Parts: sequence; C-alpha cells; structure tokens
Amino acid sequence: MEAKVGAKTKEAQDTRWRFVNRTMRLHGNAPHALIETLHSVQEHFGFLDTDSLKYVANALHVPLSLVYGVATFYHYFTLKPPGDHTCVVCKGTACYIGGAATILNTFEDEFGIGPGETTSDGKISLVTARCLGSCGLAPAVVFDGEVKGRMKADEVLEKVRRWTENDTNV
Amino acid sequence: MTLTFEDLQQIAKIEKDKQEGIKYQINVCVAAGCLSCQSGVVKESLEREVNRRGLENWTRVKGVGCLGLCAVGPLLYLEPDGVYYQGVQVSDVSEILDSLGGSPVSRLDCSSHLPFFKRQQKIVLENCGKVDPESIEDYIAEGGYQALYTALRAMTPNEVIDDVATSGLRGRGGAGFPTGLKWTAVSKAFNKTKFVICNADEGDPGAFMDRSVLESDPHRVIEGMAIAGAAVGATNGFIYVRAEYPLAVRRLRHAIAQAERLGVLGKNVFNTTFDFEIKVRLGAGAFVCGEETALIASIEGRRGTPRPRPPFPAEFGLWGFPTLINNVETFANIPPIIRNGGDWFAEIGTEKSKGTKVFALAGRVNNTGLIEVPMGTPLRDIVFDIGGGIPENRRFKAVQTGGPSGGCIPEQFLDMPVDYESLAKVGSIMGSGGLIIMDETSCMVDVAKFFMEFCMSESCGKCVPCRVGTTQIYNLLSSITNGTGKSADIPNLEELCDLVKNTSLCGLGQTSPNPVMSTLRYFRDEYEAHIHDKTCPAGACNCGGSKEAK
Amino acid sequence: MNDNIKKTTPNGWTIENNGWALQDFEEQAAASSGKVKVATVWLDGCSGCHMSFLDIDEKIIGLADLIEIVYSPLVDIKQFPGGVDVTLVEGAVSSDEDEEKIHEIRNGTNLLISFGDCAVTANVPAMRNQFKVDDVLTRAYVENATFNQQIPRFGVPRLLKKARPVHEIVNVDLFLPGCPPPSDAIYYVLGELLEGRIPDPKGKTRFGA
Amino acid sequence: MTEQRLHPRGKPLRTDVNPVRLLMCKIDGKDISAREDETILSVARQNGINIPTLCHLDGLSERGACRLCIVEVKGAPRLLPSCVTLVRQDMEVTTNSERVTAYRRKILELLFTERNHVCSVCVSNGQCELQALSVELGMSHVHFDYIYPRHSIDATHSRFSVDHNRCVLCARCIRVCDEVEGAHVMDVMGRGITAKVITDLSQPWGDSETCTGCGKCVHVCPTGALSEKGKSVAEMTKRRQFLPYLQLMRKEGQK
Repeated sequence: MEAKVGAKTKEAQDTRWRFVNRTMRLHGNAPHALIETLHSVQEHFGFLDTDSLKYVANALHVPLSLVYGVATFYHYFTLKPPGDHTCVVCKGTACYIGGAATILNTFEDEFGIGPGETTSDGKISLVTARCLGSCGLAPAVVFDGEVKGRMKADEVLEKVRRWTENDTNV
Repeated sequence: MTLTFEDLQQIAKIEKDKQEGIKYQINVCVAAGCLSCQSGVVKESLEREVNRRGLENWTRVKGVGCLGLCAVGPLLYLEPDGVYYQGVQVSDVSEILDSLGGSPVSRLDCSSHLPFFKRQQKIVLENCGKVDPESIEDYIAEGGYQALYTALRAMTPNEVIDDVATSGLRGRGGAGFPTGLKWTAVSKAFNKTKFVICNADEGDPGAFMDRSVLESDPHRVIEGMAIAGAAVGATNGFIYVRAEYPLAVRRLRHAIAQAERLGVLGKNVFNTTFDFEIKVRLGAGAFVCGEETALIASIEGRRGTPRPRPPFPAEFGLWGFPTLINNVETFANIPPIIRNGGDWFAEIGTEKSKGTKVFALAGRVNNTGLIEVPMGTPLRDIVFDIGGGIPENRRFKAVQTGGPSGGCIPEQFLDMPVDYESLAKVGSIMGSGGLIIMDETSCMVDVAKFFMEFCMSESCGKCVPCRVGTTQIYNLLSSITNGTGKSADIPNLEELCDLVKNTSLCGLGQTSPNPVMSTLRYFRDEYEAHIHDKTCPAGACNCGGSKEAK
Repeated sequence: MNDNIKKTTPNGWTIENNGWALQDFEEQAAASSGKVKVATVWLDGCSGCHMSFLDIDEKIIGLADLIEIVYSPLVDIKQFPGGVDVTLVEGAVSSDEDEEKIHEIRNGTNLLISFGDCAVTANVPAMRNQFKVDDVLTRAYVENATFNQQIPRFGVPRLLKKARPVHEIVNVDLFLPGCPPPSDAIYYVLGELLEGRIPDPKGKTRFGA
Repeated sequence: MTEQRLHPRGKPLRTDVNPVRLLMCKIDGKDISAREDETILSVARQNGINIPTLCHLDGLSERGACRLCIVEVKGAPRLLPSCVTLVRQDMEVTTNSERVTAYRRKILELLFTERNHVCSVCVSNGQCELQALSVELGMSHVHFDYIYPRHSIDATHSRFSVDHNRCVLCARCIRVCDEVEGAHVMDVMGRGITAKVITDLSQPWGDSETCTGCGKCVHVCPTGALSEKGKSVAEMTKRRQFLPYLQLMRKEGQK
C-alpha cells in the first residue's frame, strides 16, 4: 500500500510516469504487459529502481518477486543507474574474433571497470552486448548510442577519454 | 476501408508513374551497418546537392535496405547503370553526381567485388537494396501484397498450406522443421482463437540476417504472417523482436501502421471475412527466448524459461491457444512461394533442402556482409568466391555455422554442399545462418570457450544439466586455455558434453556442447597442445608456457 | 580367484585401478612380514574418521593379526614408508604440505582409499572455499583474536587457495564416505579387501552419516 | 495417494468433456494398464517401480527441470522426463537402464558441485532428499570439480531461515507458495548458474510484505535450504502430509 501512495506522489511530480501508464493502459493493464512496461520504465528513467518495480507490480497485479525475477532475467534491463556516458562493446562472434576481448581488457586497465560496471564518479559505464548485428563491421563499439565499426583498443580509449575531459572542462 | 486488388494495382501504377521521368536512381543503403558508417549523412547531402543542382526531376535519391556488402559501407547502387559504390563519404557526393551518365567514379567503384553480387540468388532479399523500407507504396510497386490477395481471394486455406508443403520450405530458424507440417498442425487444432508469432529474436552472436530483412523489407514479413494467419485461421499476430535492434523495431512499427492504414491489416482484409492484426513485442536480451516455448513465456510477460514439450505450441501455445511460430526468414519466403507456386520454389536447392538461404558472412573474410545463395552451394564458393577469401593471405582454418548451437567445420569439408543434412553430418547445424570464418590466428579452444561462455550466461537456469553442465564445461575450457589444463580434462569434457546434450530440457541446452564437440573432433591436437605443451598453436591464448616454447 | 573382479561394481562404484592387482596382497604379505601393510593418513580433517576406525573395538585385535600399521597418526612413525598395500586417507587437501604428502602417499601405495567425507568431498574444510584465504586467516587470527593478533606465517604450511577432495589431486581407488564412516563400514571394507574382494560400501555409509 | 486429475502443467483436465480412456503400456518389461491422462512417473510408482525425482512433488505442478526422472522410451529419439510425459498406448518404457542410471548419477554430481552442500553440518542431514538420492543412485563421490560459489544465508524471518548454499533450485517452494498458499512471495531471480530464489524484491525475508509465514515452503524443500529456526544438525524433519489434504479440501470448498 505504501508503495502505491509513494508512487502516486512520484507520479504527480514526474511526467515520465504518464508514458509508463500509457504503455500499461495500451495493454489493458494486464499482467502480460510486464515486459513492455519495464521497457517503458527503462526508456524514460534509464534504469529500474525498487520504487518503479513496486509501482509496476501494483498497477499490473503481478507479484513483486515475479517482477524482480523478470527484471533480472533479461539482460537488457538494468537495476543500477547508468553512468553519464555508456560504452557498449559488442561481444558477438565476429567481434570476438576481431579482438573485442582486447578492447575490454584495455578498458579495464585504463578505467578500472569491467563489463556491467560504472566508474565510481558515475561518469562512464561499460556494457557488453551479445551481438549488435553489425558483424560486418567487427569489432563494433557503441558510444552513447552511436555505432562505430572496426574499432581498435586505443581508439576506444581515446574516445572515452575525450568524454571525461570534456566533462571536467564544463 | 477495404482494399481491393484494383486499389493495389492503382497504388503500384502511381508509384511507377512517379518514377517515369527518373533517369538515374541512386540507392543509398540505410540499413544499420551502413548507417553506422554515416550513410544517412551521405544520403542527406546527396539529396541536398540534387536539389541545389535542380536535378530532382530526373534523379532520385532513395534510401533502401541492405545491399549486402557491409564490409565496405556506406554502399550506393546506381540504377540503371548497375554500378556499386563503396565507402562513400560526403566529400564524394558532387563527384558522383558529376559522373552520372558518364563513366563511373573508378575510385569508389567496387566492381572488384562483383562475384559477391553475381553468385547470389535472391528470393528473400529480392527487395533489399531495391525498395524503400519506409514506404508501403514502393513495396506494392514491386508486387507486394499480391500474394496475400491471391491467398485470400483465389485460394482456400488448404491450398495455401498445400503450396507451402509442396515448396518443401523448412524452418529457417535453425532446426529445419518442415514449415508445411507446422502449418497443417496449427490449422487442424480445434480452437477459435489462434496466434501467429514471428520469431525475430535473432540471438546468435554473429548473425544479422533477420535484422537486415526487417530493416530492409519489413512488409514482406508482415505479408508472410498475414498469409500464415489466413491459412491456419489466426487473427492475431505477434512479432517478437530484439530490443537491441531499435531501427528494425522502428521500421516494423512504421510498416504495420502503414499496412493498417491501407487496409492490408485489420478488419475484412481485401473484402473477405479475414481479420488480422499484428503487434510488436520487444525481447529484452535473452538468447533462450529464441526457443519457442520460452518466447511464448516472454510474450506472456514472464521469465523466458522453456517448458518441456509436448504439448507443442501448435496445440498449447500462447495463453494456451494453438500457436504458429516461424522465423523471420521463413515468413519472408512465403509471399514469393504463393506468387510463384510451391513447385517453383521446390526446384531451387537440393533434394531435402529447398530454396535459398540467407547467410551473414563475418569473421576473417574479405567481403563480410549479407548473402543469399541456393541451398547446396559448396562452402568453398561461399568463402572464397562470394566472400573473397581470407584477408592478408592467411590460411583458412574453419568456418563456424549455426552460432552457439553449431559447430566448426574444418578445411576438408569445404567442398561440402551447404544444406541441413550435410551440416548435421559433420557435427554442425544450419542454425539461423551465421557463417563465421576463422583463419590460422584463431584458436579453436578459445572459440569453443567463447561459445560456451555465451551458452553459460544465456542458460535460463531451469534444468540442471544446462545450468551446471555449461558452467563446468566453461571452467574446464578456461583452465585449458590459461595453461592449467590436466590430461583428464579432455575425457571429462566429452563426458559433460554428452550429458548436457542428452539430458537438457530445451534446444539451447541440447545443442550447447556442439562447438566443443566439433572442435574436439577436428582440432583435438590444439586441445592437446594447450594441455601437454602449454602452448597455443594459434598464438591466441596465454597459456603461461607459450613464450618459452616459442 | 581374481577373475571375477570387475572394475565397476554392480551398482556403479568405480575402482580406478592403477595397475595394481588384488592378488599382490597375499604375495606381498608372504614376502614381507606376512601381514598386509596398511597406513592411515590424517590431512585436513578432525580425526573423527580415525576415532571411528578405533571404534571397531575388539575386532581390531583380530584385524591386527592380518594387517600391519606401517604409518599412522596412531603409531609413532615419522616417514611414509612406501610399498604400502592399503592407505586410508582422512581429510581434505588444504595446504601445500598436504599436497606434497598426498603425492608421496600415492606413489608409495597400491590401494588408496578416500576415507570419510573430508577426503571424498572436502566437506567442512571446503566451507572456507567461498572466501579468499587471506580473509579467512584475518577473520580467525586477527578479528576474532583477543591477544597477539597476527596471522601465523612461519613454521606452518601455507594454505592452498581452496581445500580440495583427495581425488582432485591424485587418483583414488575406493571411496568411503561418511562423517565419520561408521566403524562397521570401515571393518567391512578392510575385511573384504583382506578376503581379496572389492568392497561395496553402498548402504553401509553415506555422505554426512 | 489422493487421486489427481491434473494436466502435467497443473491445468485440471475437464473430465466431463474428455472421457478418459484406458490404455496398455509396458514399463520395464511389465505390462501395465493406465489412464491416458497419467504420466509415466505416476503409472510407474503406482506399480511399484521407483523412478528417482527431485523437483517433482505430488500436489504441485510439474516443472520437468531436475532431469533425474528421465527414462528411455522405445522409438523416442531422446530421453524423456517421466514426470511430464503422458503414457501412450503400446509405449515401452525403460526406467533403469545402465545409460539412464549413469546420466542420473552425473546430473546428481552436477547438483553437488553447484552449491556448497556439506551434509555433516546440515539441519537436514539424514532427512535430505538430495542426500538420499546419492545413496539411491550409488554416487560414491563427485568426479567433477566443485564450483564453490559464494552464497548467503537469510535468517531475517522470525521463524524460518534460508541457506542458499543448500538450494537446488527445484522451485518447490515457489510453486507451493504460488499454487497452494496463493501468495507468490518467492520466485527465481537472474538466470543460469547465478539464478537464486528470492523473496519479494530480493529483500530480506523478514521484511517481506507478502509472506504469510505459513511455512509451506519450508516443508516442501527437499534439502536443508529452507528450515525452521532453532533446529540443529539433522534435526529438521519435513512434514508434507498437509499437501494432499489441503488440495482436497480446497477443491471441496470450491464446489
């Protein structure tokens, strides 16, 4: 009950909940809308926090544990807030053969974070994708949503370093 | 509003008329591969330049789907000259426009890759690189939705199914189950409510066929699904597509909206009693959801864990209703089969594997990209003619088919025709069509480890052999690759592979040992070198002892 | 008499034979003191299995006529002798000393028996395997110590990263699980071996018994 | 045993429109007559043929996940889980061939390597189904390497505790909570080897807003993963008699 009240006030404050509510309504607020709704939450909030999971569970009449089970089953969903910038390294077969592992290792050496982690200052998140489908361009890396093909480890580092520098200048 | 055949022809005519005065057409690839090399910017600047020069009456710039040769994008195709341009940048735009009508810009010309284009036979991809994926009119101008009309107005559902059965089409998702049989089963199921699901959760790392088809020609898949719906008696369709393919999702949604507006989806399609609507459902990053029962669970909003079959989805599927599940490529094959008849399709390919197959060529090969060849084409032709051989003159080592469920095929089988049976015979599978080429610098143990890591992290965790077995196999492989392997590891690997293969619940588990088993079969010496000599013959793994040995 | 000895007993127990044959017993017994040489070893365990061995009570007197204990924590011999017929190994392999010792034992033994749960599954000693060695030592010798808080480094064997069951290090011929194995099961196993048969302890003991 | 008319997936079969036919099949060479809506497992057990199971529990829906109940069926290309496979006319089933027993033993070994099962210090020692299976299947040792994952213990609930080191992910607790108690407090989070049973939003059990504290989950748990507080080694006896009664009573109540 508390969760519902909490979420409602939150809803009043945050217009993004309207989009989430719209998604749920489109599916008749039925339990099977769970995954679509979680997509909607993540799209508008960047990640799934406990409050939003409770809100969705209440609205769709789905048990809490099931919501949590679904949210953790699918790798696309994240329960932690992402960094300001996200670097996605593709780990598809073609990219692996093309040297994605080296990119990941250098990344870890330079910034001290492994796949699925965010730097302690919350600036950079490193994510791996199982396949971006850009195998013709292996190895592929996505910088804040922009796909770049045939990346070398130092090129990746160069790009990411620029992020951190720009931000400190601002 | 209901659409008639005449309306279709009218739309096609208007579209054709528009193109009447066009002397030159520049097709710019706007599929994800080329878009990531800025083909969108190239297209915009071409359009701007055409307008600036006042050429718009006889020159048309058109965004089209995948042209295939993703390795050298962004790609352009000039009609009617039949010239392909590769690696086009914004700075090349004026030169290209200057050359129209004259000789092509030799610097950008990729005729050297011509065997790549010549050796292919396109059925599924016939519209890729031709039609604008965001325009239903363009699709109709190429004969689109006529097959649906035929299926609804000129054929009975049974005739449609017969045609599909005659064609010998087999599921393109991997297992190769005869499509006609599946359709028959669903059509016979006794229930008023039935569903058609298109499986676009293309999860194989190294495969991008479905994505390209959805991005380049979404209407073809929609038409195929509608025909299936009409044949089996379903009124609702779902397309389960990966959330990782935002472009494909956007184009699909756009295409569905267009189709609904025009009336090829919705109520009383083509003035018949047939109603059909399609919804898009997003996957969320789970390979196992390519398994049909897991996919159903996911559409129902649950964890994507498979359940034991039988009952099969044809009998007990989405929300318990009879459900037809086919892959993107399978549905994309349906309109041409209905248009040209099942016999026409059955003439292509080999005795047991009919038609063509789309492959995503990637890895250590010159021409990476999307290709479509008749079933039975020898692997050698695919790798060396179409693929253009191995870069830097290195030696070919193996080709991996079928992704994490497939196997590695060594050089001695290069002349083998590619079809379901031959691939199975050498310990691999057709899979959804990823072909990863590996050269002498690829370590086969490392490749096996890569796939096992994939299977381990994609295992849903429901059944014990897959959940624990894949982890055990992965642990053994990592100890072998880092130089701490023991000689008992190889028999242990074999034992675990056999166990996981024979006792797992679903297809993911049952096929997950394939990469290990096939590399053990053909490249056992590499495993032994890692264990006994602590060296990696390919020089890819750090086995500790490798430096001294070299 | 040995023709009917199978490598796998009917219920699937596997005997990993190291080129050793049972008939050697009697020959060797005759050649040396006339008794079968038995050793017992105590690695990382609580000695409960040895206690259970002693618990066979007065039957041990009969047994003593047939076997000679050539090495054991129960007798005062410092060096593992070699040429031993049967060795019962209690405890998991936890330290570098254990590891060295188990190789030596394997080399000097015909039939090696994993004796009790710690040897068979690493059991309680393996409960530390979830943690890093340093964390375990710190918890024991620093955080939980009232005086003299320091991790002993000298004169004690170094702990391995993980405590492991014996068969992960060397080949083991027979497994006798139980925590501890009941003394009847121990007596049965030795008795059967002395009779030249392969014992089948199924139903006489189990994990954690 | 109470009579069950359940589809393997828990869906009650409508007997009014589906008159159930009888058929003949052969299990381990023995001719047996059975109803067409029965599974191989239940038919075998009724006829005194034991098939080892772990995730199966009479009164809960079938999961088909532990794979210990696999059997050979003549003509079938694969081994089939007997708990979800319905009998068919003239079906020939072998429940205890060497091949099947060997697979079962290996699956059991995998289960032992997966988490940290230390029988000698377990509340369920001597009363554990996993332990009993190791005796039944003649598993003298585990010849695969142990994984030794790190798992937690949650003792926040006032009466029960959960030790994930001993969990085999059979999902009995989840099913009983969902199907019988109707609370669905528990579910599985994550996937693959990292899968774990959780309460609510993976929060401490004691903080759960939905748990009714009925303890059904504790008593259906086959191992010592779920136990009552205050029980020491080998003291945790599971009582499951409530399950068939509860099912029967609830069915009566619905009439």
